Amino acid sequence: ATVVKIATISPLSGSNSNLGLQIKNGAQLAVNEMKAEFAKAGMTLSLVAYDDQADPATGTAAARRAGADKAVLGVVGTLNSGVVIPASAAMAPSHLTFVSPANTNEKVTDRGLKNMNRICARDDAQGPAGADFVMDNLKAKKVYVLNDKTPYGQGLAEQAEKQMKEKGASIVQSEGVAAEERDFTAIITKIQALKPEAIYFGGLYGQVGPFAKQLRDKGINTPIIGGDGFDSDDLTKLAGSGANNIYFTTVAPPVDAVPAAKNAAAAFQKTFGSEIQGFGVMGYDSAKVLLQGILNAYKLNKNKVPTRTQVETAVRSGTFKNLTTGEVKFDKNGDRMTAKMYVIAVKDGNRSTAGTVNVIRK
Amino acid sequence: MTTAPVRPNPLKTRPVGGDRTWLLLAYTAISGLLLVFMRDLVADGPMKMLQPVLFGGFLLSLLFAYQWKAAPWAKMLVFAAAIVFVLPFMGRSNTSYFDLMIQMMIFSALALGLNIVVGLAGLLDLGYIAFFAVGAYLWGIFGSPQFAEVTGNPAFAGGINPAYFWLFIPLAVAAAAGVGVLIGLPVLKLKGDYLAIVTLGLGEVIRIFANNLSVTNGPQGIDAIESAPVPWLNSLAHTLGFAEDQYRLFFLYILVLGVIAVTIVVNQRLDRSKIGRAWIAIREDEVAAQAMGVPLLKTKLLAFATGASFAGAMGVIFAAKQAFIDPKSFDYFQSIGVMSMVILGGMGNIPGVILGAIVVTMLNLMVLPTLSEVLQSSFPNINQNLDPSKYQRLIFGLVLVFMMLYRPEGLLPSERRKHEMHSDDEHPAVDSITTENLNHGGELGGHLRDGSGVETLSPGLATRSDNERTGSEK
Amino acid sequence: MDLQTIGTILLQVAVGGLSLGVLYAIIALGYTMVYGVLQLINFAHSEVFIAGGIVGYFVFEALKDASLNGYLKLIVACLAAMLVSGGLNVLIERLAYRPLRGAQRLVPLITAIGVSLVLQDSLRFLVGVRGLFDLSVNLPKGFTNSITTFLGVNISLLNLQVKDIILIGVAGLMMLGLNLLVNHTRLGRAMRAVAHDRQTSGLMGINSDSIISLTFLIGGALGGLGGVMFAMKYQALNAYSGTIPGMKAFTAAVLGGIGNIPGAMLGGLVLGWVETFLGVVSLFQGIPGLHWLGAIKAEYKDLGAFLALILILFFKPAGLLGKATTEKV
Amino acid sequence: MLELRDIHTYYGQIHALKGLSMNVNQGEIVALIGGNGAGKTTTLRTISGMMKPKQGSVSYLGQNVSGVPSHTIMGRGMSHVPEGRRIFPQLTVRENLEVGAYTVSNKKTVEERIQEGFALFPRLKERETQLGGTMSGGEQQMLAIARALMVAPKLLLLDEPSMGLSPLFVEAIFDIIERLNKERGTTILLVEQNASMALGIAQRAYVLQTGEIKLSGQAADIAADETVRKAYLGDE
Amino acid sequence: MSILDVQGLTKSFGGLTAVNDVTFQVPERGIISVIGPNGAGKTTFFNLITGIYTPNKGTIQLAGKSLVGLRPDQVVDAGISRTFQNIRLFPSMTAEENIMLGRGVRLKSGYWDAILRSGKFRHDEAEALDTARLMLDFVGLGKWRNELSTNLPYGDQRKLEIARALATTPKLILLDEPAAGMNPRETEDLKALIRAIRDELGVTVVLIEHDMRLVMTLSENITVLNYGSKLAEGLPHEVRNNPEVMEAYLGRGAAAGEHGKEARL
Ligand SMILES: Nc1ncnc2c1ncn2[C@@H]1O[C@H](COP(=O)(O)OP(=O)(O)OP(=O)(O)O)[C@@H](O)[C@H]1O
Ligand SMILES: Nc1ncnc2c1ncn2[C@@H]1O[C@H](COP(=O)(O)OP(=O)(O)OP(=O)(O)O)[C@@H](O)[C@H]1O
Ligand SMILES: CC(C)C[C@H](N)C(=O)O
Ligand SMILES: [Mg+2]
Ligand SMILES: [Mg+2]
Repeated sequence: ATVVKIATISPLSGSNSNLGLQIKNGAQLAVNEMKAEFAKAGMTLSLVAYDDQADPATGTAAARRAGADKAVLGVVGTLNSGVVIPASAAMAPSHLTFVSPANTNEKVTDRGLKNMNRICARDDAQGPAGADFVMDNLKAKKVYVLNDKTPYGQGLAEQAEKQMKEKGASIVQSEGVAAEERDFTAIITKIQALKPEAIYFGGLYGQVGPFAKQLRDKGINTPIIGGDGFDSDDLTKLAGSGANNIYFTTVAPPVDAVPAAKNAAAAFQKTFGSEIQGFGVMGYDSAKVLLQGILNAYKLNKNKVPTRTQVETAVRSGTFKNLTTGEVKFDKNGDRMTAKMYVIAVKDGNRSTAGTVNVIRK
Repeated sequence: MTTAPVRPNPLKTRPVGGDRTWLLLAYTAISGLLLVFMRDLVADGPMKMLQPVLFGGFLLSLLFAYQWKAAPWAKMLVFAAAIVFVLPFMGRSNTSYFDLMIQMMIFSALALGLNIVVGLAGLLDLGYIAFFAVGAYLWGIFGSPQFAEVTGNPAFAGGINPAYFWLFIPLAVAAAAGVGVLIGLPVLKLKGDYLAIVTLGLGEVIRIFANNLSVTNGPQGIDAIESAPVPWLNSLAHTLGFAEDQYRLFFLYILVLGVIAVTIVVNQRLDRSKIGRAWIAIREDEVAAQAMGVPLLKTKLLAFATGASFAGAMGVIFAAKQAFIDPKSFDYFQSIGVMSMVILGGMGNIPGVILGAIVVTMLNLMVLPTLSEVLQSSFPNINQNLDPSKYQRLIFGLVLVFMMLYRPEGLLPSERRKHEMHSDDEHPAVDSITTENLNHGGELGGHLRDGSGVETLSPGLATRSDNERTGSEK
Repeated sequence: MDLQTIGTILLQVAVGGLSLGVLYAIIALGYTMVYGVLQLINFAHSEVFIAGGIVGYFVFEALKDASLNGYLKLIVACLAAMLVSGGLNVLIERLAYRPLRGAQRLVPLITAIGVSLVLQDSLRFLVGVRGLFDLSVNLPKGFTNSITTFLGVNISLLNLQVKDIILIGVAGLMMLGLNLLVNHTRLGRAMRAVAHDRQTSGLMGINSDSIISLTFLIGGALGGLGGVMFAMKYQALNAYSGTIPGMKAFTAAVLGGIGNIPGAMLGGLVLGWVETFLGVVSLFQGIPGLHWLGAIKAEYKDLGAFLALILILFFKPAGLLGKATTEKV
Repeated sequence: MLELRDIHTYYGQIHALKGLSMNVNQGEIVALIGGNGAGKTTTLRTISGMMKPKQGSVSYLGQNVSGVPSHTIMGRGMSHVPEGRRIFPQLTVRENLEVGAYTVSNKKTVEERIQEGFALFPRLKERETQLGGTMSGGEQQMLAIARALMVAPKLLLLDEPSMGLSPLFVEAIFDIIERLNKERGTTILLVEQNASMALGIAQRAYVLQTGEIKLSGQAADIAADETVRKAYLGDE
Repeated sequence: MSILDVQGLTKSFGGLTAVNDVTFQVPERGIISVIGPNGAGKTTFFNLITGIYTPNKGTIQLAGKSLVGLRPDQVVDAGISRTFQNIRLFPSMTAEENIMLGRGVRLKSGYWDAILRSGKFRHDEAEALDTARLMLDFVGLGKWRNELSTNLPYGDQRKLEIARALATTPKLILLDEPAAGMNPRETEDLKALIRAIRDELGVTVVLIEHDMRLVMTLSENITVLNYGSKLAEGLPHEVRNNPEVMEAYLGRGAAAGEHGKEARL
C-alpha cells in the first residue's frame, strides 16, 4: 500500500498551543475515522503534525518540511493568518493544498492562490456580522473598539468598525493592546470615562476572559462582542464571575446544535482526554474536506494515488458533505460559498445561541 | 620596515592531532555519500531521526576540515565539495534543506555581527535584532506591494523595480549603521547590564513601532516581497535541474555565501587591527584603555555600527527569502537566540560563532521538529497534555544548559577567551582564581571596571541610601 | 473636559498604577537581589515567580473545603508558594549557575535562559495547556470587594479593591524588611561583600556559597509571594504568564537602579504609573491644545515603559536611586 | 602551629609551588622573602585556602586543612592580609571593618575592635563613612590591615603589608607587627619585599625562589648571608 | 623651560579637598618626584593631569597647550602618558599587543584602512609591531613578547606598563609608585630604566614613590604634598632635611638611620 499523509501546521507550543492542539487533534480524529476508507483504496493514511509556534518564519519552515515529504498531499492549517499567508505562498509553486480551519483574514484567500482554501468565515463577514449584532440586537450606538494587535484581531476589529461606522454608530475610541497583556487597568479606566454602550474586542478568549473579569469586577456590565477567537469553553472559565454579557460570532456550531458534532465530541474526549472546542471542530472538518478531496482526486486519477496538483483541483472544485459545519463548497478564491454563522451569547457562564447569519459569497 | 605583522601566537588556533588528510577526505566522502544516498531511505517513520544525524554528520566534515591538521588542498577540497556540490544537491532534492541552509547562514552572519559587539568589544546588546528589522523592513516596504500602499501610487503595485535590490543592500548597511550610531550615542555611556537592558528596550521599541505603524502594515506584516531578478542564474539553476520554486533560494544561497565571506573578512580584519585591539582593551579595562589613548565612545560606536550593518544587510536578504515579514520575527527572543549562538559557539572566535549559529539553527529547525514529528506519528492519539511536540522548547532549554555547563567557554572558544575563562578543571580551587578576580578582586568586583572614565555604577547590592562618599571634613 | 473628570481620571491612574506597580516591584525585588549578589540577570525568575502563583493556586484548591478563615488560607498559600519558589530558585542556582562561578558573565545568562525555557514547559505540564483559572471561588470573603468609603469619604471612584490594599501593604512591608536586611545587618553586609569579591569574602570567614544560596532563597521567596499576589489579582494564570510581568519587573529594577532595593520599588511604581497613564492619556485629547494626545493610543503604553527607561537612564545612568560612584585609579 | 609539607600548587599549567615545606611555630614571626614571582603570595593563598594544592598537606593547629575552603579556615583564628589589599570598594570604611569581624558574633567586641583599629590608624576614623574604593592606596593598605585584625587572629598572614605606605607608616606598621607579636602573642607569617626590615623583626625566615625553599634559618643568619644580601637586599 | 606647567590646581570630593591650590612645574627632560604621606593627593594630582578627573580650579599646560577639559585619550594624544598605582594591563593581550595598543594613538590609518588592508594600514601595523619590540627590548622584557601580560611576574608587569606608556611617544610620562612591590635589587634596575627613559628617549619623567632610596638618588627635584597642599619643594637634600617633611612623612627613623632601606637614604 502507498503511504499517504496529510499534515497539520498549527501552534503546538507557546501560549496559543491550546487552540493549535485542538486543530491537530480534530484533524487526527478525521484521519482515524477515514483510515479504513483509504485502506480500502490501497492507501495507508497518516497525519504528520508540525508546530509553527504561531510564528510566521517557523510556520514557513514547517510548510517547507511538509512540502519536502512527497507523501504529504495536503495541509490542515494554520491557526494564525499571519502564519498561513507566507506559508501557503511558499507552497503555491509545489501545489500543496491548504484547507484552513481558522484563518479569517481577507488576505488569506484574496491573493487568489490555487492551493489556499478555508472553511471558516472571513473577517469581512464576521466583523460586519458582529457589528450588525451590536447595532441591531444590542442597540448600542457608542462603541469602544479594541484589538489585540495581531493580524487577526486587528483585521477583524477594522472590519467591524467599518460596518458600525457605516451604520451610524459613534466609535468612542479604537485602539490596541498587546496580545500578551493581562492587565487592563488603563483600558478599564478609559472605558469608565468614555462610557460606551458596547465593546467590540478583536482578540482571543485567553485575553478576553481576564478582560471581562476585570471589567465586571469594577462593576461595568457593558456587553463585549468579538469573533471566533472567543470560541473556547475556557472563555467562561477565565472570565469567571465576569462571564456575562459576552457575544461572539463563529462558524463552528455549538456542539449540541448539530448531531454530527456530538459524535465527534465524544470521540475526541475519548481519544485525547479533553473536550472538543470550536477549533477542534473546525480542524476536524478541514481534514475531512481535504481527505474527501484526496479520495475524489484518487477516483479521477483512475484509482491511483493522485498528484498534489490533482488534489488541489479536487479540493477547489468539490462539494463536501457530512461535515459538522454543513456543506462546504469553495469559490474561485478558496472561500467557502455558503456557511452558517452563529452568534453565541454567554450569560452567567452559560453559552447559548443568540442568532444565526447565513453567509453567502458570490 | 616591510616586515609583515606577525600574529602573536596565543591567538592562533592549534590544529588537532597529527596529519589527518586522508582521514578527512575519507570522512567527507563517506558522510557525503551517506547523506546523498540514504536520504530517501530515511524519509519516513522513526528512521526520520536519521535525517539530522546524516546532515549533521556531513556538516561535521567542514568542522574537521577547519580543525584537523591536514593538507591545505584537502581542506579546500572539502569546503569546495560541500559548498558547490553536496549542499546545493541536497537543496535541490529537498527544498527544506535549502531553506535550512540559508537560514543557518543568515544566522551565522547575524551572529558574526553580534560577535563584534559582544565578543570583541564586550558590549552586551540584547536588542540586536532591531538592526535586522531595519534592513528587512527597508526592503520589505520598497520591494513589495506595500510600496503602493505607502505611496498611494498604484503603479507600484509590485513594489519598486526589484533590480533595486542590489542598491538596497548597501542602503540597508548604511541605514542600520546609522540607526546603530543614533541609538549608540545616547546609550553607549551606560555600563554593562544597563546597556543590555536599554538595548533590549530599544529593540522592543522598534518592534512595537513596526507593530503599530502603517508604513510597516502593523501586525499584518508585509508580503509578496521581491528578490533581485537574476535571469542568467535562473537559467543556470534550470540547467542544473532545480525546480522553479527553488530558483530564488538558489540565488540567495549564492548571495548569502558571498555576504558571509565579506562578513568574515571584515570581522577578521578588524579584529586584527588597531581597532580590534582597542575593542579588547575597552572590554577588559575601560579606564586603562582610555588612559592609553583609546577614545571610548568612538570605538564603541564603531563596534555597534559595524555589528548593526551586518544585521542590516542580512535583513534585506531575509526579507527576500521569506517574501513575508512581520514584527513577530523581530522580537527580543530572537536577539536572545542570536546571543546564545555567539556564546554557545565561542565568543570572539569566528569559526566558533558560525558553529554556534549552525548548531542552534539546526537544533531549532531540524533536530527538534524531526524529533517531535517522529514522536507525533508514533503516538498520534496521545492525551493532549502529554503531546510530545510540546517538549521542543524544553529540550532546547536543556541543551542550552548542558552545553554551557559542559563547555562554558563555548564549543570553539577563542584562545584569548579560553584564557579568560580559566576553567581550572584539574583542581578547582575553592574559587578558581581567574585573571579577573586576581586583578580586580573577583569577577563580580571586576564589574566595577566597567566604569568609563571614573564613573562606576554601583554594581552589587547597592549601599546606603544617603550619599556618604567622603568622610568627615578636615 | 471639566476639571473634575480630569481629576478623577488622574486619581484612578494613580491608584491603578500603584496596584500594578507594586506587583512589578515585588517581582523586581527578586531580580535585584540576585543581580545584586551575582550580577546575573536571572531570566528564570519569571518562571520562579509564576511557579509561586501556581503553588498558591493549588494550595487554595486543596484547602477549598477546609474550615479555615479565608485569610488564613491565603497566608498558608503564600508561605507554601514562598517556600517552593525559594527552594526552586536555590536549586536552579545550585544546578545551573554555581558550576559556572569562574566563567564569563554571559555564560550563566545563557543557562538562565535555558532554565527559563525548561521551567516554562515543565510548568505547563503541571497546569496543562489551558492554565488555571477562576481562583475567585475560593478567595477569602470580601476579597474583591470595592472599597467605597474611607474615613467616611466616598472613594468609590478610585476603583480600589480590598486585594489592592493587601497587595500594596505586603509590598511595602517586603521592601522595608529587605532594606533593613541588606543595609543594616551582618548578613546584608556579607551579601554586599560577596557581591563585590567572593574570594576576599572567604578570607573574612564568609561562606559565599551559602550567602548566594540564601540570596536566591530570599529572591525566590519574594517571587513566590509575587506569584500568589499575581494569581489573586488576575485570578487566572498559565505557564507563560510570568514572562511579560517578569520583563517589566526587570525593567523596573533597572530603572530604579539595579541592586538597589528602594530603587526596585520605585522603579516598579514608576513603570506602573507610566503604563497606566499612557493607557488613558488619549482621553485628554478633549483638553484644548492637547488634541494630539488622541494619537497616543493604548497600544503605545509598552513603548512608554521602555522610553521612560531610556530617558531616565539617559539622565541618570545608574537608574533613579542607583548612584554612580567614583572609581579610584 | 602551621606546617606545610611538600606542597605543589598550580595556576592552570603554571607550576607555582614545587614541593614546598615549611613550618611556623606558635608565637613566632617568620619572614618569607624572595624575588618577584617566587611564589610567596601563592604560598599564603595556599595556606588560607584560597587555592587548593594539587599535592602535599597544610596542617594548621594540628588539623589538615589542605583543600578546606578559606571561610572555614578563617573561622579558626587565622587572618590574611591579601596582596593588592582587596578592599570592598562599595562598602564604607566602617563596613569593611564590620565585614572583617564577620565571624565575631558579639556586637560589643566588634565595636571595641573597630575602635582599636581606629586607634592604630587614625586616618580610618577620619574616613569612617568613606567608600573603601575611593581611599588612597596607602589608606586602603591601612584598612586591609585593620580589617584583618578584627578577628584578633592567632595566626596572621601578611602579604607585603608595607607596600604603598609612606616611610613613616612603614615604620609604624613594623612596629605594630612587633607589638602584636609581643603583646598579644599573635603568630605572624610575613611576606615582604622590604626584606631587611622584615628580617629585622622576624625570628626565623625562609627564602623562596621559583617555588622552592632555597634557604631557611634564623632571621639574623639569613640577613647576613652573602647571596641573600646581593639578591634581595640590593647590596652591590 | 618647563614642559608642564600647573597653576593653582584644586580638586575636592564632597567635603574633602584632595588637591589644594598646587602649583607645579616640570622642566623639559627632568626627572621629578612627587612624595607625601598616604592620602596626600599624589595620585589624585596625576588623575587631574591625565584628564581622569576634572579640576575644580587651576590650569594645566603641556608645552603651552591647555589640558583642562580634555578626555584622557586626548591627553595621551597631547603627549602625556602614565602608569597606574594598581597595575592595569590588559590581561588577555600578550605583552606585545599591550604595547601595540598603546601605540594606537600614533597610528594614522583608520577603519576603512583596516578593512581594506591598505598600504597605510600595513605600514602602520608594521610600525606598531616594531615599536612594540623596540620597547620590550628597551625595558628588558624581550623574552616575554608573546606571553599574556597576566602571566608576567609582578615586577615585569610594572615594566610592561611603562613600556606601554612609552609606546605612545609621550613628551612626559607619569609613573605612580613604579617600585611598589619590587625588592631593592629590582628597584635598582628600575632606577637605571627610568634614567634611560630620560637620557635615551628624551622623555620627561614625573614619579610618585615611597621608596626614598630611589627618590633621593634619582630625582632632580622633589615636590612634597601634604593634605593636598604643597608642603615643600626643592633638591633632594633640601627636602630630606626639611623638618616639616621629616615630621609629616619621613619619620624619625629615616633621620636616625636605624634599619630598612628607608634608613639608608
Ligand atoms: N593568577 C595567576 N595566573 C597564572 N599564574 C600566576 C598567577 N598568579 C601568580 N602566577 C605565577 O605563579 C608564580 C608565583 O607567583 P606569586 O604571585 O606567588 O609570586 P610572589 O612571590 O608573590 O611575587 P611578587 O613578589 O611579585 O608578589 C609566578 O610565576 C607567577 O607568574
Ligand atoms: N573619588 C574620591 N572620592 C572621595 N575621596 C577621594 C577620592 N579619590 C581620592 N580621595 C581621597 O583623596 C585623598 C587623596 O588621595 P590620593 O589617592 O591622591 O592619595 P595619594 O597621595 O596617592 O596616597 P597614597 O600614597 O596612599 O597612594 C585621599 O584621602 C583619598 O581618600
Ligand atoms: C486564533 C484565531 C482566532 C486565529 C484567527 N482566526 C486568524 O486568522 O489568525
Ligand atoms: Mg606576591
Ligand atoms: Mg596614590
